[in-house]
Amino acid sequence: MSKIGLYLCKCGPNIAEVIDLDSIVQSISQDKTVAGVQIHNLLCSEDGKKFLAESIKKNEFERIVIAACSPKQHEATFMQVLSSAGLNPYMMQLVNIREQCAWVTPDKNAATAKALTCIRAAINRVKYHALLEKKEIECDPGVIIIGGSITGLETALRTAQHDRKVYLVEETTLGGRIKNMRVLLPLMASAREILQAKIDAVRNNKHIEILENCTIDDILGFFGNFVAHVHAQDKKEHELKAGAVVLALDAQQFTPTGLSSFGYGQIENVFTAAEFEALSSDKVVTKSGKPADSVAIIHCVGRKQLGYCSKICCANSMKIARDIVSRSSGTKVIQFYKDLCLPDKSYDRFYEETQSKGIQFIRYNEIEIEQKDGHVAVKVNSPGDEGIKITVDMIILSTGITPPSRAAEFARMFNVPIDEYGFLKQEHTILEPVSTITEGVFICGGMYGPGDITDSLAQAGAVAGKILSSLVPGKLLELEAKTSTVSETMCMGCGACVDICAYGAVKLDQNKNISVVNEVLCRGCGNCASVCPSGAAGHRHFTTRQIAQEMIQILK
Amino acid sequence: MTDTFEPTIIGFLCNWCSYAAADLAGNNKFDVPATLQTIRVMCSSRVDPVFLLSAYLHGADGILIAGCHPGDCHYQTGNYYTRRRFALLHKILETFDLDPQRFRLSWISASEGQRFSQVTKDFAEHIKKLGPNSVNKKPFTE
Amino acid sequence: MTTEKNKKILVIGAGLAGIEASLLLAKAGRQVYLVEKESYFGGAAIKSEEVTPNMECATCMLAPKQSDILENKNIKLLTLSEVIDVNGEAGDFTVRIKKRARYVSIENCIGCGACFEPCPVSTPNEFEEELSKRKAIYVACAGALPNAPVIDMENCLRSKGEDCKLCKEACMFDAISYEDKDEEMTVNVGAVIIATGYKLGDIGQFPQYGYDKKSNIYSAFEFERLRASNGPTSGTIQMRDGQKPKSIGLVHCVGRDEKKYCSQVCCMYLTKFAHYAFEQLENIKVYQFYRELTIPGKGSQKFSHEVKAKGVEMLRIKSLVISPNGSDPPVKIEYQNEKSEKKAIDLDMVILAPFIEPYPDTDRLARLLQIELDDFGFIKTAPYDSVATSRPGIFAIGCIQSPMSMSDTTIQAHIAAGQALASTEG
Amino acid sequence: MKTIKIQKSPDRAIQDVLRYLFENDKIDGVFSLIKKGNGSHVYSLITKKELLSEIIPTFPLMPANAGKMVSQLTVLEAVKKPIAVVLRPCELRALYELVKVEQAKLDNLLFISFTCSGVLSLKLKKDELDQKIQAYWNNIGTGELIKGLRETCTMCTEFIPYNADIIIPLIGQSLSQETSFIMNTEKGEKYLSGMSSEQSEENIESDEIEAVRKKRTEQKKTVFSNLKLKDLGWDGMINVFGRCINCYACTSVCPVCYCVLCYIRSEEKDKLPLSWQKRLNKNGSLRIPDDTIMYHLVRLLHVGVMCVGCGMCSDVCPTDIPIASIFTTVGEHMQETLEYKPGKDLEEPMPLAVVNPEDFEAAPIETE
Amino acid sequence: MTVRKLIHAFMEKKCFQAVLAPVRIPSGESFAYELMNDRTKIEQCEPLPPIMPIPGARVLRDLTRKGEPDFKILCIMHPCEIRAAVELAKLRQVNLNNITFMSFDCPGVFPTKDYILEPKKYDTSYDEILKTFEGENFRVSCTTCIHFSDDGIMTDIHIANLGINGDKLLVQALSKKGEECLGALDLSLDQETSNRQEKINTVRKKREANREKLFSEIRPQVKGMDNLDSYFADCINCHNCMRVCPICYCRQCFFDSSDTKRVETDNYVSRARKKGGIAFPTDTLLFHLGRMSHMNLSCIGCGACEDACARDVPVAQIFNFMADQLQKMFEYLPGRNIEEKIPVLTYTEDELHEYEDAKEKP
Repeated sequence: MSKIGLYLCKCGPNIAEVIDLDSIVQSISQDKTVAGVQIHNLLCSEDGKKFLAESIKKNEFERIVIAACSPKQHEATFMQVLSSAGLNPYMMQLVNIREQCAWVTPDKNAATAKALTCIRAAINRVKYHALLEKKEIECDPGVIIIGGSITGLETALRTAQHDRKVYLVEETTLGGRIKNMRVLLPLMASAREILQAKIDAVRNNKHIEILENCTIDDILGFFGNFVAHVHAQDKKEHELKAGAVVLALDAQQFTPTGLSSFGYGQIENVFTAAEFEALSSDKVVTKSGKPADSVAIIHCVGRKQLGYCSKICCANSMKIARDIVSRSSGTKVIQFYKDLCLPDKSYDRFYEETQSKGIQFIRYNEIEIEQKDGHVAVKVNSPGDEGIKITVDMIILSTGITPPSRAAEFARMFNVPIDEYGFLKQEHTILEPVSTITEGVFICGGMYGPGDITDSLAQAGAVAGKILSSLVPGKLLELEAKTSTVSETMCMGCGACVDICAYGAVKLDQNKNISVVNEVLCRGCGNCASVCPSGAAGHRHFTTRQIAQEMIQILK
Repeated sequence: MTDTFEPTIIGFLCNWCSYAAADLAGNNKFDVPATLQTIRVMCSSRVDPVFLLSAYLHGADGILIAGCHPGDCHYQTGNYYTRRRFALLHKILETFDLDPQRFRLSWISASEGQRFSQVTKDFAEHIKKLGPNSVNKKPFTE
Repeated sequence: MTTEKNKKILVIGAGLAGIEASLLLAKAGRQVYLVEKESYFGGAAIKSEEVTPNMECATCMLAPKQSDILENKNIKLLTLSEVIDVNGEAGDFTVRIKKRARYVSIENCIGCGACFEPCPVSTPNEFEEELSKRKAIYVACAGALPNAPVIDMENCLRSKGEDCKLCKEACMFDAISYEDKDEEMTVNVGAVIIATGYKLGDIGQFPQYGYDKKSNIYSAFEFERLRASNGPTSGTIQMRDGQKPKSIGLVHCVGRDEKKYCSQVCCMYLTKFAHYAFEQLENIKVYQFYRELTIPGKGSQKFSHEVKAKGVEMLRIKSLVISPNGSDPPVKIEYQNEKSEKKAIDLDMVILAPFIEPYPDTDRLARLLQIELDDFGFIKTAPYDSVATSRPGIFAIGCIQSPMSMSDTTIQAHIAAGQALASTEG
Repeated sequence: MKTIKIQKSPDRAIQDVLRYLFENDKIDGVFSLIKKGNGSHVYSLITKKELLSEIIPTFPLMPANAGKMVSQLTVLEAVKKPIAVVLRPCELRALYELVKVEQAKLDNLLFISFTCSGVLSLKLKKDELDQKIQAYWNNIGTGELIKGLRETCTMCTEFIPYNADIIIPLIGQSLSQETSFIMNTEKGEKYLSGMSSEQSEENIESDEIEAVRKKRTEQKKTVFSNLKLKDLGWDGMINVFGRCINCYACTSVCPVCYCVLCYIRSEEKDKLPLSWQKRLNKNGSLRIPDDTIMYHLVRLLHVGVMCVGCGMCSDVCPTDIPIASIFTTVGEHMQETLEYKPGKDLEEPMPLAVVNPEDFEAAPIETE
Repeated sequence: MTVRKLIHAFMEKKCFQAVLAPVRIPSGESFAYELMNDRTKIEQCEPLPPIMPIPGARVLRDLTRKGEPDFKILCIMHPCEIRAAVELAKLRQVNLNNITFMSFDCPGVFPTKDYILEPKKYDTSYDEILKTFEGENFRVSCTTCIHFSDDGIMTDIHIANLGINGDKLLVQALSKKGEECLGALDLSLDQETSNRQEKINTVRKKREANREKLFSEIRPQVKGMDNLDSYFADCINCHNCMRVCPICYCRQCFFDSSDTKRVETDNYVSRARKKGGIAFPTDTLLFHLGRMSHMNLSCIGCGACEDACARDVPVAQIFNFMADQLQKMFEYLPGRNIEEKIPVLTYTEDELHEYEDAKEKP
């Protein structure tokens, strides 16, 4: 039976005025459950901490119960004191007799009684505390980037530093969908120049190894220690080792084939925005090769089907419109839109300028496109005046953005859930936008969601930030101490814990068929401990025994 | 008799939301029943139904589980499982008429100090009305 | 020649952006000075009850991050502080910081709040958008961190020559010292991250919205605090007279025409307000007065559809005029719909979504740091390098460089952390 | 030996004594068989003297071996305040065995026991039980072996609780209106001293007891010969244990099977797929589970020497295998060869524990 | 054609290398599962024995938990045993690769206890029962079992013996595996299935009636602590019910573990003090209710627990009664389909609001 020391903090009058600490000292000393009880005016104060450390050493206490404020306030503080006193910091239980007792219980007797019960419970719990320590493991600072898109290139450039090897794996050749673009928002800058600059930078960076025409076969391991198997078209096999994986595949464009009213695929000279941008000719000409005098751009194509606003199409349509007039002035461009979504502070101006270039904007509710003697007719009914009909030479469908074709495949590979739209789920939409629940696997660009080049570059930068700060060359990775455990002798390998773990931290060991906890991935929620019927799965510092002891004491 | 009755209520609070709410209630000096004894767990999903059962069979008058609102779980999905397990246990208790009304599952977020105070007070009142857990009066039964 | 770069980083502004950036930098083992002007930190985010699109509880989201900041040995949080001078260049800046007196020692204070009650002063609470009063010694709101009050000397009786010692006497930890003086300190850092955030534009300048602090025409944050469960009404939506509103009007794009930019987030948070209303008020009528609905990206449209489905009346307008109505319901909105017809409607409560503008005296800061602003007064950043300012080694993130969503803010925090690390390597 | 007499039937008398001990703060609780309101018989720890009226220590039923129960109570630590434990000889012997293997602590326990004429089988239906009870009491003096007794009781010769502090002779008593309490130890004297009631001197041994002993020794011989263990052989084994359904009930009620997890169910014993195929191809057929007989033999090996012959195992066997009789007989042989008497003396070392420790280690005792 | 012939046919066509089926034990009073590849041995197997001493699922677990056998096995079991095996497969305790199930319409089985005392008597009556499905003295669970045929069960080959006259066999392939096997044989097809369906319906109706009756009888018996306590009055905590349960797969039950069984003396004493006394062994109700909360969703109502109870506590009845409600609650039927997730191992975001107390609307 190890020596337990109890410390009561007056917290000035905050606790002392409400709770009769002396009577607590009395009754506790009567139970003979602890080796010593001490009261202090303010344990968190410098002199309080000093007192605590010395007293622990002097009395050779092995387990400590401190009755003071909320663990959220000072658990960390007192754990440090324990370490400084040569004890394992987890040999302590902090009892919250301030926030959850003194401050919320007007009746002094009631408060004292309550405090006494919590303290006894804590004493009964701390008996069963186990020595824990935060493990530290080596990790590889390297990065595997999947996808040679502008996002992938940017991520590579931002992460490639001395001591950090970066592998850029692309199924075809570098560049991605920007390859087909002429100009980029918001500055109408030349896409080719920007892209070329990035590609050159990547090719000239000695930390980046480019694997073009390569496909990922599988990626094993976990944060800090991934191993990827890649094969090139020439059947050459590569094994890549890295600490983090970045999914930077490009998004796709919605194909409106199914939507009859837009006549896509049936009527000539109906293009999607992407197709139009890919047309190489300098002048804007119809399929038959004669200049297009009038072009209609239709917004929000597929928005209904996709279930979200693709964010970039409105501005992108304006970009195209302006590109058209700049190339063949005199061409009449009409924009049919629903809601103008201009998600950049510069876009309202951009919109005005666009209008000033004679580009016309008409809001539509319903729209219908039909062939009309060599031309294309647009039947619109829009608020205000019902049913206009306009004939143009060419139609550009501003279609929405959809997830990369291989999104699902990679989601499975890393057991990352997919959202209802087919993009990879972020670990947290606001706090961890570029992370996934599988630690060390990051998403940007098309994997993340609809966005323009600025967004993609930003996400790439964010991924870089996450990697640079969490995988520092030569720095060990510190692991959570209060992780889950699985008893080899008791586990039957039913995998209930595997099924419910949100972080893929519990895996089945196929040889032993039992569950094994990966302490790198475990965040210590304890869900597995309560789903395990036999109690083979446990939760460090919240073991069934510890919780039961606390509970039983309360009920005595 | 019951007016002198001071129940024992056990509250399992998840570290991130409900325990924080309890602290907030403290900072604001909102009343919280003295009969509530809280046990801190990292996530409401750590609360094994068997804990609740034994708490009840060992004489707890009321048992409260509080965690983050669905969707807010600090561990992504924990509280969804908590809810299923709680429902399962509750159904068993209903069927055997083992005071299901002594068990409660509440979602209390970190900013809801007021609500924490309210929920716990209501629950304590409710338990007081129910009177003592009869298990305590029955020798030789659990 | 390469001189050893300074590895410390200065982060100005401890809102979501500043917090996120600091934590990443500290994780990488860097020393961070996190400078915050207010007496508390957390920024605008902690004013919200819930945040879109998933309606997560903002406090629950930020509280753990905040305690990480306070516990992290690599981060020095300086509240009530401002940067007053910057010299040097990327890799080696010398920064002078002015630390205003708190008159309460964070070391001694244990946050019991015993000092509030005796204080005789009562003055509007800015954090609560003046919907409630506070004392001269106060914390911004319950749960504000660091958990220690501040004395606002303008309003303290002592500044009016009286020798009031009530708070000092009430304090048992000798935490209060009226003698505190403003201090100055100098720190050397390798890079600077600006994350001072935004404020909501002043609606007063647009008479057509009839806004004042007495009528039932509210600005967004006022409503946000009304709904906040740690706010003045502990979360009950009510009119000035304490009645529950029967009808609410949500007005988009306040000041967009004049300022010539879209503030990005208003459409979403107004949708959230509608959600609040339906969540709390039985058969409430909700009207949205909007022009273009800007709800980009995943999840947003779904959320807005869900809320609409609860019965929001969406009114696309060309213009509108709001005026207190005297009678009941107390507010009148006259508007022109998209077919240019004139209409009018009487409402109990109207909430305005004002344009978002850079945090006050950003221009001063810009001058200090010798960086450029854009035509809107936000800090100017490079087109394809979204956090880089016009000066190397200085980065701007979050709403100080443009209105943006919380997730975009975090993204920029991540970027800046990365670039600050990279730029101070070797 | 010092004795006191109380003019009441045993159960009543025992209640009186315990009440006395309670009232004089000599004990803090009582551990005894009770009859619950709903008619069920269970062992119970009683701390209110008002509830003493519920106890029926001599009622001839053994729902669980009290030795095992007391071990559950004291496995981690001794009781802090004195508790009087009323139990049968074999239960006390079991408890002694458990103490030897650190599964129980005797401090602060006062043992009251009685010369035992056996218990009725748990398999008896309610109505059967009620008739048998009368017969039981009628024959208790003569020790006539009535129907419905546990087989092991009919062949039990260790029916005198030599280690108890207080012994109540039942065998050979009329059980009319007088019950004697023989103070078998100083502890017993200390507790009963000061109890105002008729004092006397009595011995445990008596002609009746000798007679009963004879009877049972005879019976033991018959049972043993019926078992024909000698020329049982493998086929015989299959005939005896063939219908075992591997429910391990015998383990879980056995007082001296104290392992938290039985070796036979530990993960070492999990079968690998290959192990099947080899044997299948060899034999053409294979019974599954295939380790039934193995299990009983292993258990016999592990606990045979400690077997106190309480007979719990037979009573709970859903397929009526006479496990108890086999274990008692074989156990006794083992005990004789090793010159060991289970439950007799705490100082007597465990013979097998020395021989083959791995068997015990295989089952982790503390899985924290 | 007889079942045994059919099995041989399968074996000859190399559909299987071995058969797992019940065989009468040498002493004759009971049955045990045997894995056989020897023709003469297979001759002796009893596809549909009148008792179920050990649920087949447990046997299959012993056989395959550590991995699939590398030869094909035909498992002949009662429907409930197969359903249990499917549940165990979900819990990775049984590996169904290389396992093909053969099930029968099941008239029910007798309590093992009764049978072993006078096997002859029961055998004769059982032969009658097989024709009519009418009979006495079954396990109570069997009389209330409604999944005695080919529905609600994930089997491969089902032999319809109810409502099929005489020497004919109605063999149904209910899965790809099943089809492949049947495909391998050249069977003379015969559409005539006489009045099977209506016979099934009558039996099911009867069982449903029994079920209703039983449940309505139990409900009052288990309402409230006192009743529940009396219900388990005779329980001596031997945990037999758990050990024979085909679903309870834990190596060691939580309620046998040191977490529950090895606690400080003071915990018992103080509990006793509270109310004057506590029974030993302790925590009887905790065990039964706890076990319920652990396995009841997967409970297939075979009745093994009741059969093995040393004190004739009607365990199976109360467990079936509860399982009925819990399984309805999640619209879950154990053993129906391996793809169906066990409810506690999954969730949906918008559900069960009646059990939670979320933000109240002021």
